[in-house]
Amino acid sequence: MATQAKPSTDTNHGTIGHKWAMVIDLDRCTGCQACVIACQSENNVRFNEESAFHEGRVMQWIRVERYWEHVPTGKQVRDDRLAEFPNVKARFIPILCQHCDNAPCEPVCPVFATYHNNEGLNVQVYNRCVGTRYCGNNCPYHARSFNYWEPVWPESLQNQLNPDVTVRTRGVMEKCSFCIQRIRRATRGGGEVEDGAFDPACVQSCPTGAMTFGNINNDKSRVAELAKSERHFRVMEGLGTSPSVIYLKKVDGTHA
Amino acid sequence: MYYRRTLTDAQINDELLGTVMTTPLRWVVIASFLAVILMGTFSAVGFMINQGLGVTGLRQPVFWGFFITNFVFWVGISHAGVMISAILRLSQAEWRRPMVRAAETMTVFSLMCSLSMPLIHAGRPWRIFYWVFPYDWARGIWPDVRSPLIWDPTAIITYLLSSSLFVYTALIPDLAIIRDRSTGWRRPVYGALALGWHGNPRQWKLQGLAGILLSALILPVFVSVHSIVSWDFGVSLVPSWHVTVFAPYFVIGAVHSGVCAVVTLMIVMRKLYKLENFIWEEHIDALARLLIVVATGWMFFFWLDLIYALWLREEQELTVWMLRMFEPPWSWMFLVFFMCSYVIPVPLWMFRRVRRSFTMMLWTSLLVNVGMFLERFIIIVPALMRKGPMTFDYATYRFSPIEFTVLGGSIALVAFLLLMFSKFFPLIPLWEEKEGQVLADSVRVGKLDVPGIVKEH
Amino acid sequence: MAKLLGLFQDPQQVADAMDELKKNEFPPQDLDIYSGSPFPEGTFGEHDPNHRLFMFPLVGALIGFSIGLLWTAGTQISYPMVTGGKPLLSIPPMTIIMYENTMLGAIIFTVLGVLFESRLPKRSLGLYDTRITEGYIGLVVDCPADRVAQAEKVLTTSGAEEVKKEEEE
Amino acid sequence: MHNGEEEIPVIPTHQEVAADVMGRYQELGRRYWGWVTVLASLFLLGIVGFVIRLADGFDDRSNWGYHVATISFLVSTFMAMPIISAGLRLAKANWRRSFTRVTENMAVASLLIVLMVIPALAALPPLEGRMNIWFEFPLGAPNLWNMMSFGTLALIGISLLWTLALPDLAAARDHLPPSRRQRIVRWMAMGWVGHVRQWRVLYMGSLIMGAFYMLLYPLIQTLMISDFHAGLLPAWKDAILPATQVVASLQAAAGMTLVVMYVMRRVAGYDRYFTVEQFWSLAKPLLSFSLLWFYFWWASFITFWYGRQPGESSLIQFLILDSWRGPMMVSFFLNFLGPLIALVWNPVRRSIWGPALVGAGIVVGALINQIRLYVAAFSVADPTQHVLDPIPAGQWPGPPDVLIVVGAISGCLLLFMLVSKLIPVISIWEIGEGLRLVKVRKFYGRYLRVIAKSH
Repeated sequence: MATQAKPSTDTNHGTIGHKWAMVIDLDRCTGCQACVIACQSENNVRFNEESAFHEGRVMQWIRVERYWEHVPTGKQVRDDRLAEFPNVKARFIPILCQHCDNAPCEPVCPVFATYHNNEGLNVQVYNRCVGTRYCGNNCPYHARSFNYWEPVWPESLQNQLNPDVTVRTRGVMEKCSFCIQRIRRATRGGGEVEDGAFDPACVQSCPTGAMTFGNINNDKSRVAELAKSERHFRVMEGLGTSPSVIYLKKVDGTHA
Repeated sequence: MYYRRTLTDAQINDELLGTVMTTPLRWVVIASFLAVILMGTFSAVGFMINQGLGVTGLRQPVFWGFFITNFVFWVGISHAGVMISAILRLSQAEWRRPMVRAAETMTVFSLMCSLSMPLIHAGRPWRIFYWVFPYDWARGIWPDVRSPLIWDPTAIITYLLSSSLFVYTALIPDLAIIRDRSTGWRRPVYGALALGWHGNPRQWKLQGLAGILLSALILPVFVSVHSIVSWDFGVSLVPSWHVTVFAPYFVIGAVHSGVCAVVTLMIVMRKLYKLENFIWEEHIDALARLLIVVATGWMFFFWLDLIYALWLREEQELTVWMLRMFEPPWSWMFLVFFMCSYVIPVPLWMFRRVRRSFTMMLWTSLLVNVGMFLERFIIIVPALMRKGPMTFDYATYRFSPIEFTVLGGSIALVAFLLLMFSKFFPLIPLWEEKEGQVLADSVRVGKLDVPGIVKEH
Repeated sequence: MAKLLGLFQDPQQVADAMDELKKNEFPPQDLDIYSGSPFPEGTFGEHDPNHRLFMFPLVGALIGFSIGLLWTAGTQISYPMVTGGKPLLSIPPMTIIMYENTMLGAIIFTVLGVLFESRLPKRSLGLYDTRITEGYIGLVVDCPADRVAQAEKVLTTSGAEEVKKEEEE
Repeated sequence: MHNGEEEIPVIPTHQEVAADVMGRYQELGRRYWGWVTVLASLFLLGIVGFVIRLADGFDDRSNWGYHVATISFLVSTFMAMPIISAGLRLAKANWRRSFTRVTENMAVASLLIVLMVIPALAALPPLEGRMNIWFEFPLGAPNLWNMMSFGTLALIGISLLWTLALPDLAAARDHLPPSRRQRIVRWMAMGWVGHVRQWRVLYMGSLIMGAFYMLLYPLIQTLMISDFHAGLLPAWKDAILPATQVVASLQAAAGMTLVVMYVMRRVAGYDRYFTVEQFWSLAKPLLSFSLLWFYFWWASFITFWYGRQPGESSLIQFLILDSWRGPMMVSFFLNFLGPLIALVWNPVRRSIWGPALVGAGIVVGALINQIRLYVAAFSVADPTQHVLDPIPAGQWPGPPDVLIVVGAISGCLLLFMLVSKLIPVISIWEIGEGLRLVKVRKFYGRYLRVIAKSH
């Protein structure tokens, strides 16, 4: 019993130099889905026809979740579902792979298809994956999608595929990689990448600039700055997964 | 204890080797029927592997469905074999004799069946061996021993090998009997299998020791196997899966369903092979008494699981349990499971008349296994359906025809293998029956002759 | 040397025959009994077979344990990949696998031990009779050729239905 | 070692047994009174310690940790011992017959235990804001329900003892010379004559009450562990704990039975009743209980270690890896490793000293383990927080605690000593029944025992 169960709050184990992180300002997010489209075209994510949504087999590396935010007012609302505008407002939160430091999806994979690299990324190795789908079960954020069918693109779009990104085959799990192909290109020279040198597709395409990406180990980077904001929180922090995606949200009233 | 019929060794041989020496018509009929079902199943699985898992009902976030349920179910069934034979051997219970081997063989075959389930449920089955075995030579990396999915194969392969060896060791003396009786091609084959068994005191002594020692060694394995299966769920973060009680809860549930499967098997064997002289009311009665205890213990763990699910008042966990217990179709599944696996059978088993009626026991034992299958289904699927607060991918899982075929096929597979085994080897250990005959005795108390047994220690 | 096999139906006769043979200085270790089912030890006053069966599972357990240790520790150290922030050498998972391998080793060696200690497999059955598995009990005597007659006499007088002989040089 | 005759012990007759037991039962020697005075004085010391604690009051919960740990220890040894005999009776084990009464006599200890529960309940914090199994309708919980269930268990235990003792009480009634003691015994025997109908009722009643006892006991352990341990530790969602406690109790009870048998052999000379057979046969379940002890502990450990949510990690640190590491390791050795290493050897199992020694170790380990669980729980200042923070340190017993532990244990033993002069400590009728079902038979070459089992 010599191994000590590490308190899950320690963030960067095995991290040298870069530790990539993302900050998403929910007060700026309009739920326009630009990030979703950008991600799909950048990362060769298969198309989702309507049937895919009906079957519940959507391929998405980032999705915009809609939730109702309840603004407390003087009059007591018996049931939250009965609340109406302005007491309740539609809010959006983009959910992507949180690249947790204590990722629940990693240790359950029997074949090291997903593990933690030394830049704080939760990487997925497609040709190791045998498709046990345990990682998908164990991801509290539902950030992983599985290729139930062989992914196909219409003839007209064959040339649209990104040559830097592998086209996955049937039977493997896939998820957001923080656009690792761009990270690789940027860090190819070695040494510190200066802040804002590149951005993942979603960040690049966000019209309201709600998303920020960078190296959180570098205190002067914008990510590090924003992460210090008192509006910051992380999704399902109670699980102790310590994600690398930090959300900013103005807390109005007593509700969190 | 009971009054046993006295049979000579020759009679025992004749009656128990009947099926090995001759091939009754009903055997051919049943075997071919099962073979047809198996053909269907294999083609269904082939279709699935060819098309992709899209043909199943799986979807986000329900990544595990019928196959895993089936896997857990069959691992569960496989637990009775060793439970029965090992525990009864260690406690030197007389009534074990006719049921040990049948139970052990069922262990082996249902374990094979369960092992096949995760393999076909994987996304890329053709790469499966990279998962199960260390494969440095294949792609320069070994499996991650931290993953419960590595513990699983390790445990199951251990269990499979051990129980097969267990069966074979106890089979040697009977193989010698067949060798001595058979002629033609059988003689050399069984002769080779019997390893030149003579039956001198030394060999018998070691045969006895092997029974005790192997039982003692296999019991811890059998407990560990289903615990490890349960940790597939227990160590995950899925609400209502991440529970410490899962290990013993699964194990005793497995024993519950497994012993019922043994009861079913015994009764079917008795009918099919006319074993009235060897399987009597007393045996089923004893099993039923055992079942009352097991089922009640299982209930205790179920209750613990339930109250501690409410313990922390975590919203996610509560939603899962609400879904299980109050939202159709899960609510009625829950009801059926609860009725079938405890509420109906256990009170019935309280009555001696029920315990000693083969028809009643057949139906109640089948009922329990229906219930236990649903239990596993209810544990696995609803927990995945409402995993998190994420609104976008709620899901209702509906199993597809393919998956249902595989369930039927798995039953057919185990039945078929048992049938084949019983064609080539006796399902009731002859030498243990003879030993029982030798040791049987009785003590006279007043007017009553109380049946007894010669004890060595 | 010669070998005799007397076939009896009644265990009591076998016990008597054994006593008789011992009285006539046939050394106990040269007497053996073939039976179709186990009898309590010493039923026929045969000499107690000694064995070292209990060493086998221990050795097997040791081997299995070390294989498990080698595998689990070795792979974790030689592929230092962090998963889920768990320590690179996670002992609890290793324990589980090492346990399984230990038990597997123990069981396999037990079976090997049983076969070895009961002197199996044998290539040929030698002096044997198929009626033994039908309920007869065979009493085997190993004796120098000159005492065959005496042994046969003892066997027949104490009720052997048939006595088979086999000459060995 | 099969060469027959000397292996078979001479089978005494029912009359011999009765005469012998009655002789021991009747005499009240100096040695007996000596033991009684020693235990009584220790018990008084315990009361002194208790009074000291009482003077400090209930505001500081951590004062009462050891008191509660003692209760749990007594519950898991003395109160669990009737289960051993009841279970063996259900399993129709023949070797149980000579020590069933010893274990059942221990049921009187529950009187003291029930008394000790009252202050423990007083020391509990209010239910509001902390986890408990009483959910949304406390309705006098936990005090009322705990007292009721403890009381019921004690009641069943004692009535089980009484019922099963009736035939022997009758024997004592007829055997003792007229005296106050004889009058009490006569009253207790309730005019038992051994009518066929009476016997049938006795059998049924003992079976039913034994079953009830076995069904109620897990509930008691659930209440103990959830109200006095898990409910005081934030985020401690360990559904297996009650079962773990039950297994640990069975182990401790078996160990205690072995110890008591050994002492009675040595001190009171009951050699011919507690032979190797009893020790050997009881050592087998003891071994399996020890394995289960580890199994249950491990099941929760691996789950928490793997889950590594903040609450879980902090509690593992607290109970296993850091604050209470010492006690954990000691009880790990005494309750699992030691028994395993010792009892896998048949020579050790098949002896008097072996199982007795292991049993003694297990009893000590059980005490330490209960201390680890309950004192730790009581040393947590604020049970209502979400994650245990800061992690409290371990806590050594103060002088009053030591007095309480020793005093309570000796108090229970004192009760046992006293009652065993009212109820014969060896069950004459059960042994007699056993003797009737055994015969020695010439089996061809050797002599063997034939054991019959009645329905």
